[in-house]
Amino acid sequence: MTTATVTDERIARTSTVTKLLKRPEIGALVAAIVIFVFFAATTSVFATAPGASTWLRGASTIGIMAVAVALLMIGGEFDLSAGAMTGFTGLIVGVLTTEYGLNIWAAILVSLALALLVGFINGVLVMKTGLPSFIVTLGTFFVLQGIDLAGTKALIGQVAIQGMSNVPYYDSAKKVFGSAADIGGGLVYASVFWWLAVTAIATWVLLRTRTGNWIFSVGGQQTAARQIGVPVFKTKVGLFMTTAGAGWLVGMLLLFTTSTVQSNTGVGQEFIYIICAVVGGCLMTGGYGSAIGAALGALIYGMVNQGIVYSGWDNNWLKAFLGVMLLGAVLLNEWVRKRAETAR
Amino acid sequence: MTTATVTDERIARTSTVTKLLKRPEIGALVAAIVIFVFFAATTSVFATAPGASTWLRGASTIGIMAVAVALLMIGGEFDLSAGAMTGFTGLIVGVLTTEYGLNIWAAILVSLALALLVGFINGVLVMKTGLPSFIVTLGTFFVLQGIDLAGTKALIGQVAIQGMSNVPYYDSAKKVFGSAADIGGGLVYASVFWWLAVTAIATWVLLRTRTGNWIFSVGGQQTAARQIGVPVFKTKVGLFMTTAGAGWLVGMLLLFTTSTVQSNTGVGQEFIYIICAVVGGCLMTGGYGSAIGAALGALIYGMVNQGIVYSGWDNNWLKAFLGVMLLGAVLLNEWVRKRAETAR
Amino acid sequence: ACSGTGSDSGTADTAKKDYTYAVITHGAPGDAFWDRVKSGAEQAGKDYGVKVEYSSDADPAKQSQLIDGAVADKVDGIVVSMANPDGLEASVKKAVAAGVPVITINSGVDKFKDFGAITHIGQTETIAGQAVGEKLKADGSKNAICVIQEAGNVGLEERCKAVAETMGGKVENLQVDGTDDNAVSATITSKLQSETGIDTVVTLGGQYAIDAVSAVKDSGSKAKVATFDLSEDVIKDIQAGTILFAVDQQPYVQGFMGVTGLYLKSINGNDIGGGQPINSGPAFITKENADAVLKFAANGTR
Amino acid sequence: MSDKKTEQATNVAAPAAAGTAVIEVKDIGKRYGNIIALSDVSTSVRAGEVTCVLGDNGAGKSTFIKILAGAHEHSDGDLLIDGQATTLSSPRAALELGIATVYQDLAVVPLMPVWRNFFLGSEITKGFGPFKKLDVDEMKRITKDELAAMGIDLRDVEQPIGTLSGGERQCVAIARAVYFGARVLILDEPTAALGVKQSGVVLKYIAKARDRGLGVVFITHNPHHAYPVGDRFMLLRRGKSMGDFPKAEMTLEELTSMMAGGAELESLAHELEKTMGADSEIAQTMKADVT
Amino acid sequence: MSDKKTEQATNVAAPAAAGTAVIEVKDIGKRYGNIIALSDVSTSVRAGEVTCVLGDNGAGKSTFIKILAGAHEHSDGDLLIDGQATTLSSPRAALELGIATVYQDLAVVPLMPVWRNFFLGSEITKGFGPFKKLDVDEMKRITKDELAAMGIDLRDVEQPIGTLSGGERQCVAIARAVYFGARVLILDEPTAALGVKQSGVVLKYIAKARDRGLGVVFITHNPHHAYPVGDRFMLLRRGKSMGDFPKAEMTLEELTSMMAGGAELESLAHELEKTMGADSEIAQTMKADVT
Ligand SMILES: Nc1ncnc2c1ncn2[C@@H]1O[C@H](COP(=O)(O)OP(=O)(O)OP(=O)(O)O)[C@@H](O)[C@H]1O
Ligand SMILES: Nc1ncnc2c1ncn2[C@@H]1O[C@H](COP(=O)(O)OP(=O)(O)OP(=O)(O)O)[C@@H](O)[C@H]1O
Ligand SMILES: [Mg+2]
Ligand SMILES: [Mg+2]
Repeated sequence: MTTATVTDERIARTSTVTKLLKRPEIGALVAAIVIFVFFAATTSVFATAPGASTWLRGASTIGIMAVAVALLMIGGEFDLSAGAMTGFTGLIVGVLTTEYGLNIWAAILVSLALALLVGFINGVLVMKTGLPSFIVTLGTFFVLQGIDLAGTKALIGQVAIQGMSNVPYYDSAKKVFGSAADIGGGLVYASVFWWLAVTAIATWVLLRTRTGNWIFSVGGQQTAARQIGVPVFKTKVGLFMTTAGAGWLVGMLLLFTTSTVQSNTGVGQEFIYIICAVVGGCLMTGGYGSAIGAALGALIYGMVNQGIVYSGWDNNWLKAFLGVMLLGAVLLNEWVRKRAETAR
Repeated sequence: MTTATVTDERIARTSTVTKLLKRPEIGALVAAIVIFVFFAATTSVFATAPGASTWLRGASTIGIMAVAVALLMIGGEFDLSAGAMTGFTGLIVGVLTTEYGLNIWAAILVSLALALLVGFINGVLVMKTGLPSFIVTLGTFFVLQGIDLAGTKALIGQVAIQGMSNVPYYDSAKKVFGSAADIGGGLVYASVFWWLAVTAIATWVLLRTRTGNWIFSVGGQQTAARQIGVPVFKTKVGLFMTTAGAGWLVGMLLLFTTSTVQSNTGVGQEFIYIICAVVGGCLMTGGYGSAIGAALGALIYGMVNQGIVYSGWDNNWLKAFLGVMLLGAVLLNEWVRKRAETAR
Repeated sequence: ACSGTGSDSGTADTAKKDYTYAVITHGAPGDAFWDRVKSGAEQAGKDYGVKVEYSSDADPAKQSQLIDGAVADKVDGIVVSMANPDGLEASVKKAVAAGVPVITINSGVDKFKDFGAITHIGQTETIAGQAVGEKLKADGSKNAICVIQEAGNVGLEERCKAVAETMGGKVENLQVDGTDDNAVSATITSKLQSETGIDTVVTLGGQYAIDAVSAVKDSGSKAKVATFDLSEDVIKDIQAGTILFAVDQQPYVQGFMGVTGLYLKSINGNDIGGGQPINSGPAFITKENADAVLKFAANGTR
Repeated sequence: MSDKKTEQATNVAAPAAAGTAVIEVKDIGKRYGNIIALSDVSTSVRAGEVTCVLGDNGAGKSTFIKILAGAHEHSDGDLLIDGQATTLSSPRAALELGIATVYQDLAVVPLMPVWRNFFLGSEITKGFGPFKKLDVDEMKRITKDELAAMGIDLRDVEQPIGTLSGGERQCVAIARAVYFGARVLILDEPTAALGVKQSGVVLKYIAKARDRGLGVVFITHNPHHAYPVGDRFMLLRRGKSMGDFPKAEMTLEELTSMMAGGAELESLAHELEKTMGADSEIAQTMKADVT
Repeated sequence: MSDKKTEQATNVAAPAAAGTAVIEVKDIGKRYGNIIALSDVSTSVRAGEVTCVLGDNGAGKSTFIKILAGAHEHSDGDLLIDGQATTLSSPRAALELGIATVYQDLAVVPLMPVWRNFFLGSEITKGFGPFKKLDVDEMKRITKDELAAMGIDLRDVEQPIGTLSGGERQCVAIARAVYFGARVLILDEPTAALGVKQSGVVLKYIAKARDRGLGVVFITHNPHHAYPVGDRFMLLRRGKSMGDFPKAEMTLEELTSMMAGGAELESLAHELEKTMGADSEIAQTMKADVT
């Protein structure tokens, strides 16, 4: 940095190592490490390759959505239709291929186009009506949920896609979205790589591109951003489309990993995405957060969820453990971040 | 008003009638009327006394919580444990009376005390840690959910309270919380009266007391409120306790109307409360909203939910209809409010 | 226990009246089991030329509101599933008192008589669960997990409890997030990895059996999979031997027979079952009889 | 001010005798994380005196008064009120000691009506016990009157304060502090957004408060505002105190040059002269200010 | 300003010849709901001239410049840019026409670092196509330099702008507008929170911009700031224009009394004299201002 002002008497002290601690992710990172160490120490499987494979798989799809939702939240909006979107896109591909015999790749593209369209509608509705996105996307959520159930039922007479694996070229799509690589004795699913890629791209966009700058500004202070010349409409609509696109990606990952998708897939997940983003340091009020943080939030969520199973604790208490651990993780996160700020 | 400035040349025009239109509830009121008229015209039962009895009952418990949640949201916070709280309090009374034979009124008081304690903990945690309430109360939510399931199973070996109606003095409590009065051929449940009372009190507190002033200010701009001498801590903790108290009230209403409560009662409802508050004009960001609006939001939700059933539309599309109608109601709400503002 | 006094008027103008029946269950929308109940009821409605209105809510308070609403709507009969009888008692009794014939399905066999319903069709979760437990016991299962896809759901809890009662050995419940198949699969994998002694996975919905099969494969466990309820993929897995068996509660029958019972009551004053419950199942689908069922499962009716 | 005034302030100690120190600070300092905004500042606020705090942008003036107002706790040093070492835990605590503040960022709640903002935290109520309710008409009247006295003629005190103009908002904040200030009045750049007329009224208010025996802390960048009303001048530079001067030792010219950083301003005027011609009016004005 | 400057502004038309009207407004008006904030205002902004907009608090000055800046659409009248009737649909449209604005409420995003705020909406990038990325070092350097030129020595341009002092924040907004303003520069009370030194720098900037052929709109309450740089003075009162005066027809004294509402201020000075004694310094200062 050319602008370092190391010799300013008004700054207490500074060091390159402690500078790292300024990043908003640091707290979530420490929390993730603590949780990893905890489960690694108390259970035998957690830290093995097959064990890690499992919790990584669980975290990956949630993580992709959490990152997209984090971008949207930094931009000051919510998308409650994000969960239902994962089911919606999967169902479209399933119905088009198993029932209508459409080429699988064509179906995948149709599904992407529809997802982006829904995202576009969300964005335009929010911007044009001035209604809170919480309520607009809630509407879309309900509509998607209705279509998922009634549409699927009407078209294929079932509430879940069946016989997906017999569709021609299924294997080629599965290679991209549903395969798993054996690394050190544990299966690493394609979704994990997608997760890493999405997180890396989102981080780069947020911190190193104009778009990223605009996202922070529209979430932080929309009027100010508009006054200073940021294209608020474009930025926000783009964010809604990104979230919808991520929903499509996760829909594909789910479909081709499990070879099926049901009409209620993803319903209720939208809040888990928000939770992961907040655990990772995003503000509910917008303008602050990080993509890596959201990914770590999903990792924490995934590890805790599976870790509790590994621990063999009474399963009825699952939710209580989950609550205590999440709260603990966030408290630790906050504590670390505050310490980091004063100590940098 | 002593301060009316009717002759100011800088004000376009003003009238006492149009002044009414300024109230934030006006939009929700118009939307509620439109929805009522719609279902009254298209179905035969909706506007009859027995029909109205049903949707009023459905709206009442949601409405009580929506009003409390609206206060909290105006104060700038969320409570995701509000839904689980209704189950929690009901289960406590159920377990204490059916399993341990405690006097029913004593059990009701114990349950109230525990609810307020949880609310207090929520509030203190939020204020002391500086964590977003979304995440803190999410933790409480999970913990309550775990206790509801595991605790109930461990104590009574079931996931639902049975045999409540055989408990001594059950009838005296039922009179307060679960009875119904026959008005014009339709049963009006106690919960409806409670709902009206809660809405009236909340409106009065918001608009005509110091506490109300403080609630608006802590939600609108917490730093400014603190700087100007508002007791922020007390106000916010009080709000969390109010929400918990409302959760207890609804828990009692549910328990004594249906004579049972399940371990998953209320789970997932927390978002419906928020939705009703937002439909009624509360801002997600705090500092703006109204109790009557939230009550109307709950009324809209209740009417739509039951009206769709009366209309005999395919149940699979229920959610889609719900989404479209909610969105329509909110759009109408917004449109009316904007018109009212320019025309006043 | 016949409460059919109010039905006389029904029989009187059989010829012209368009009957309307409400089917009110505690199933979650999109749940495969309840979807088949709905299909059965609607098919019966179509066959008899009567109107069937299906609605559902898992919350007993809301379910009782739906019953009240149906009574206010002056339907000619109500089919109701009573997972939590206490919660519905007042509403069902009110319906009966208003002269609306009621038939209970699926659950509530202990209470239907008290509440004044004509009959009960189906079998409790308990009967199905016990049957599964017995069959697993016969198959040598000693250590099973029972996968619950919706926390606190009364019916699911009962199924697992009943399995445990008759199977002997160890049966542990496992809560999963039913709206995320990826997570379901991952959670079952975790469980199998950490407790290698598990020899059986019982799932409570056809969908989750598929997830369990892939989890068994991923974890390298030797556990067998048994499931409640059917789907096309489940039957194919049974044929392939990756699923041991499925217990079919024949939900379609519950819906179809429920409406049939009301219809008979309306046109002919019949109280089918004569006050005794009628069992709709269970039927076991194994490798032996899978082929015969495949066609129906593909239709979404089994 | 209105008669209600005294009613409102009954729970607050009366102003002390002129000249006694109400607030004393000793070697006070404040850090925000690793940023040292203020260090080793000592001064006192006396009853019946106006203490002007001067200094460049970012010198730490607002930080200093936030400590006095209870909005921030100090990190180092001592804060003495009426001779007793205290840590003001909240602005409410300060208010209860009769210390009222106008913050530079005004501390208003944009979505709330003007009159609610005016009385926020000190609402007037009528009735008893649970039926105690806001005396809305009275509060509206007072708000309207107090603002009119400052030359602000509001259309409607029900307007959300966020829709007022910058100067109108500032006037609300000032009127509020003046109305509720019982012993000490702290004003952080109160005249920044004000017109000539309104500024004059504020200066008048300050003088009046001083004459009533209040201690006043006044921050401004305008020497023409500071000099007439100030009794003592404290200069901050880069978070450090450069000293505390009584008015007797000071002329307006000295004050101006002190505020502008003396030599620096002279060189600026010089530079302007070079770039824009010696007789350019800007250079002239600035030179007039300096010398 | 820096060399990068021209690079940034290439898509923007060059300043017009001095004296040509860049912006003209005719009978323009603005309502917020039923509130009429501005009505029937006509004036023009000419290249190479500084138009000062004067007026009391709440007179409608900010509303007026928000229309020029594209932040609000006008409700009545016409807005002509380069002779063509236009409705500026967004501030971005105005920026693209070379109109840069310093808003009274500064238009900054508090949680974002200083340098990101500085370049928001006009970021410098390097690289091509999808790999185009922000030139962070360059932007930090420019930010630091431009602020240093205004006499603001920031510790760290990574600091969130919300943690800067009021004056520091204002300087960022001004430096930004000056850096990006190509044809018209609009400044709404830019010197309000500034120290004497920083105010001088801003006045110097205004004069420089004028000399480079930019049209400048300058709002201030300080006649000592307005008079030296202004070429024309437009007076607003209660939302109406009281006329548009060239500097030639005006003395500093006339300007001052006009800004203060003339007669009203005199009566205030008079009142002060009565209440505080004729030789009270405040009264003296005010009288000096008036006469
Ligand atoms: N919350 C904060 N976090 C970090 N630094 C801060 C914070 N608040 C203020 N500062 C820094 O402390 C220094 C002093 O700020 P302060 O607001 O006290 O200045 P000031 O003298 O009031 O300036 P002005 O005249 O511009 O209002 C500034 O450099 C500012 O950047
Ligand atoms: N969004 C709004 N809604 C309603 N009224 C408004 C709004 N914005 C401004 N006003 C009103 O319009 C009038 C003019 O405001 P404006 O901000 O233009 O004044 P100004 O001349 O800039 O004053 P100042 O010198 O105090 O900044 C004020 O009386 C204000 O109350
Ligand atoms: Mg300051
Ligand atoms: Mg202004």
